[in-house]
Amino acid sequence: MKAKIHVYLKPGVLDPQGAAVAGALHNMGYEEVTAARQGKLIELDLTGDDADAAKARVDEMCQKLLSNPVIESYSIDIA
Amino acid sequence: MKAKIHVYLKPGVLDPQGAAVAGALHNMGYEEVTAARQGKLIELDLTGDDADAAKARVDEMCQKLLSNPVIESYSIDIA
Amino acid sequence: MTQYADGIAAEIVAEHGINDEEYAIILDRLGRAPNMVELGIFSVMWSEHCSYKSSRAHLGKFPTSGEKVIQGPGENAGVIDIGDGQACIFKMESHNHPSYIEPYQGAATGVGGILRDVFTMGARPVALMNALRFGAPDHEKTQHLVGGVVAGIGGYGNCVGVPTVGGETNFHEGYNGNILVNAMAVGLAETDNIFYARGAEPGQPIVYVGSKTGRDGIHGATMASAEFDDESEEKRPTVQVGDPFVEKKLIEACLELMATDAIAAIQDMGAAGLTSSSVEMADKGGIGIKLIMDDVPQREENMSTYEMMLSESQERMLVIMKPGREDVAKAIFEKWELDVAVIGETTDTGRMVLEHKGEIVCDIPVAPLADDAPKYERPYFAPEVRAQINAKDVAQPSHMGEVLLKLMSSPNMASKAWIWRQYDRHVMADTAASSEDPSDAAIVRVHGTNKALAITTDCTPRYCYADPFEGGKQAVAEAWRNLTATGADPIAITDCLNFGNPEREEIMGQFVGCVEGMAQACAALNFPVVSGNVSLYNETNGVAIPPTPAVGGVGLIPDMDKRAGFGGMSEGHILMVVGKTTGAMGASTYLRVVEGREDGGAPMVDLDREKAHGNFVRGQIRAGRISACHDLSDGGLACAAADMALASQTGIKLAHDADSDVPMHGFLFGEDQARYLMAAKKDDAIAIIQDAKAEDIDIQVVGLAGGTAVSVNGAHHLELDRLRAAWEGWMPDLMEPVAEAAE
Amino acid sequence: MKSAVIVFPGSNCDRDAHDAIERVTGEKPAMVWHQESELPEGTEFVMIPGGFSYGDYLRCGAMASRSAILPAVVAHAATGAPVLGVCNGFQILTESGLLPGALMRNAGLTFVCEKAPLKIDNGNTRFTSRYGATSELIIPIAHHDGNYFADAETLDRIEGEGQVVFRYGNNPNGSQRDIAGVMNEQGNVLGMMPHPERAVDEKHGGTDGLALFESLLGSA
Ligand SMILES: Nc1ncnc2c1ncn2[C@@H]1O[C@H](COP(=O)(O)OP(=O)(O)O)[C@@H](O)[C@H]1O
Ligand SMILES: [Mg+2]
Repeated sequence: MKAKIHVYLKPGVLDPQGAAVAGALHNMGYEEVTAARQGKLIELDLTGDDADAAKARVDEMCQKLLSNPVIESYSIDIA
Repeated sequence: MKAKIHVYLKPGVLDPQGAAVAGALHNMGYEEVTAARQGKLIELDLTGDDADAAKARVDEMCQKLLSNPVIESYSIDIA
Repeated sequence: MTQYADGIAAEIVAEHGINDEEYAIILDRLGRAPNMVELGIFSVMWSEHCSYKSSRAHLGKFPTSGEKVIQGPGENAGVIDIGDGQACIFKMESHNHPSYIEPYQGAATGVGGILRDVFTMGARPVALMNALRFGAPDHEKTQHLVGGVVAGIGGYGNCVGVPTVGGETNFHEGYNGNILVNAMAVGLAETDNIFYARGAEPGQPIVYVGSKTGRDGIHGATMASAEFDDESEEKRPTVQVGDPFVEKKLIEACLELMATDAIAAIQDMGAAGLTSSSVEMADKGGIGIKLIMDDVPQREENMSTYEMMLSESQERMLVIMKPGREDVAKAIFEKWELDVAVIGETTDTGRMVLEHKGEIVCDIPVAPLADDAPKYERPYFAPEVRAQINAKDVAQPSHMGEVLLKLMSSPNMASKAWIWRQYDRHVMADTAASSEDPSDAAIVRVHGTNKALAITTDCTPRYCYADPFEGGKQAVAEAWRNLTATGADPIAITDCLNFGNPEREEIMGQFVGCVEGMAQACAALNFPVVSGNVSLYNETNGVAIPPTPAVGGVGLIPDMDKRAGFGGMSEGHILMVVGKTTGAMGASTYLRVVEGREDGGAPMVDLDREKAHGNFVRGQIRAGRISACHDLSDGGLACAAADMALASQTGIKLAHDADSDVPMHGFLFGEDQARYLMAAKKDDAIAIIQDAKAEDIDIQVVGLAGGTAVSVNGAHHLELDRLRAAWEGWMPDLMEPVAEAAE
Repeated sequence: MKSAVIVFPGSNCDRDAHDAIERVTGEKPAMVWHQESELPEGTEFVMIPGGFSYGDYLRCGAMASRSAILPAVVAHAATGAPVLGVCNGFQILTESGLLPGALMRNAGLTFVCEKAPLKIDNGNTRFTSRYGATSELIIPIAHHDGNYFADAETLDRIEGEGQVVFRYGNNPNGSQRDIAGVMNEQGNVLGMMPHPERAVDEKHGGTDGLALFESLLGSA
């Protein structure tokens, strides 16, 4: 099984990388871009085949290590 | 419109971050994790409403700025 | 009929960069056609990068020994004696081709590689330097390359915890298609605990340590030995990605292992990784090797022997251990969570035998790989001698202050703070002077003592282009001068010889001229070459880089309380120039920036004067008479004075003698060699001048410190505030857009 | 005073921390490997040095804050004994929840190494008491992720409680309210991005960091 985890900055947390991306795209003439945010994508290969159980474990991993609750939120897809 | 861009390391390119994440999860007792990869997630807010046109433009942005074609590949979702 | 093994044809041999003659030698030495693995091994070992086939014939001209030299060229790095049982180990290396293709990783792995060369020998790395050349600032690729290279150097060096203390950065359109990234590492060791690639004996286990082997950079060494064309970017091998965290662990683990008595020989895996490291140790020990490829730690599945032998995965070392000591290594490397595996043993057969999945996939004699490597006496011609240009032949500008402003804010002279702010310069707590400090060389204390290393990198490619021989001399002399200006005793150099395609006679002429010039200067200044690197084929679509023999010099300051910088001048101090000023303008910064021309002969370097003036200046520094000292180089006296004024936050009133036969712009901006600018209190200045007269040294009072501007003869004012803003502003202006976008 | 310096595989200011502590206290600190689970008997002061603990992959300090030794550091802090985290050490302390907030990528996105002007915001702590009337310092910084973030409520609270110990004179990284160093509520755990251990020697970085270590001596 694979778990795909998206880690985002929470709303209200300044995102210097996102701001820089938006700024650079603007400078390059992509004026349709009104905002950019940058997050992380973590993919895990997992043994086992119980998707629900896996999701619960991955959720734990996110809370314990993969995200920082002060600034980040996350979502999990198991496939 | 929003564009969601996933940027991954190409297969075969060393992913020290991913390796470190897998190692840390192992040490914490998550033995079901056999491998980890880390990528980037970039979200853009876009004006306009032509999804196909937007995708073509975002593809250009990926090639020019958002990904490093030497070591990374990417995928785009427009929503 | 030429003989080929199954599955190999003439094109495949050619793709491996092996020509017909070379292939014939291989057939002769093997007595049969090589298989793919063997061909791959010959290909990398005989590549320009590993075999120095075009350059070897000339490198022997360098003086390489001396009283303080413990190990000259031929090992992983050079070793010099710095007294008290301590040795300094250093080397410089290029990572030009990879950095052009992928600037961040290319530069980062360049730093990683040069660090390994130094700690392989038992040294703890204590300083990094970087010499960079980029294309024209307005070239479409320049910003991206600068941003990536600088971030890569910082990203790696900062993480491993070795301070990056200095370097140099040039911009010139000649590097548009081929940038230069030369990194230098300096380390410290005990003289009785130095490790070599030589020394292995038959029957010893071969231990692999570090990261796993992947398919990175296969054929990197052959790539570094070919010129670029428009398709190169497509043909590139998988880029090597560095992992500085692993490197940091590798340093600590290797130093821990070196503190035990378990190592017979050790070698990092650099270009052509497992191949060159194993061949070099076997060759230097005069032995054979047998490797079991199945035991090589692998990152990917189904790797072939060919791939494993040619991979340039980073952060790996090969250690030949004393028999029975494998467990010592295992324990240490496991503690540091690094891969460690016994992958073979040394033999007495003189052959390199590789076994994979129960079959012998390679069986070739070691000696020809090294000894029979091709060595070419490539034809060459020296460039036409260019006429000297004196300031008398150059129009006199009306406002010297405005000219100075223009020079100081030109790409090569402007502050590089944008770069060095991204480098951790202070980690290890021994940096006494780095890029930010007003010092001609970086100064790094020898931990726990009151002595220090002085380190500099120098080269003036426009001189080398104008006159390879004088330019080569000048590169060495400037390094010597920069060390001297801090009060150090210059000891030895490393070099990185960056040139175009040596198969062109004109380029080979540049190479030979520079080497011979450098050799002459090294000999005259007792400043031997102890290590170095050659990077050829820096050429795109037939356009070569300017000849760039970068020199990395190391000296010793025996007592840190007796040294100089250029920030100590204050109001009322007298300014003096040691050395003769004639107003030499050929190939000068002035001509390039003000007149937009790069013609004329390079300034001549008089090595006797160079030595006499340097020794005099060093003596005065040690006598404690000098408040500030700066060598004169790019932009001449006025630019050195401007540096001093900015650093000391005191204006300078320069005085030009209208009756002299050197016109004012020659006096200010001429680039005559063997000169130093010194500031001293009045009494000290008098004593200095007396000493100079007694020793027959040219010395001239050129001005007085004071005020808030640099001025000449009471006119031509340039306010320091305005100067500082322009000097500091150029690079941020160039980089701002990239700075926002860079990761 | 018995001190301990925690060493992670990617620590690189551990030797600097060791030497600074020895210089001030006259005693060599114990170097404690990250895989240990206890501090040496009798440890009074614990320092978590700068570096890249585990390569700083994922987030700076994230993995280190889950390492074997951390529970012992947390327990030590709970006894009220002094704990100092510098640079990566600060990141580890926020990641482990001993200090409020988080350290994000510098606003300019590049690594920044410079001699930073600092203001002492609270001179009445066990880390700053020896600074006396001095309120402005120059201490080197060197980091890529020193951009201090906490929500407005937290910021108001820590400012109100005097937990902000140092501020930048010249905010180099985008930190909220120029914050360079914060303390926990009890006042025994300090995290700061600037490196005081690089400022204890005239021949290297100046001496503005000395009083910080001296303050600790008086307070232990
Ligand atoms: N790439 C670089 N990395 C680090 N420091 C640099 C770099 N380029 C320039 N510098 C620093 O900027 C200062 C000025 O450089 P330069 O003008 O080349 O000095 P000089 O001409 O006196 O040798 C030096 O302290 C040098 O170390
Ligand atoms: Mg100089």
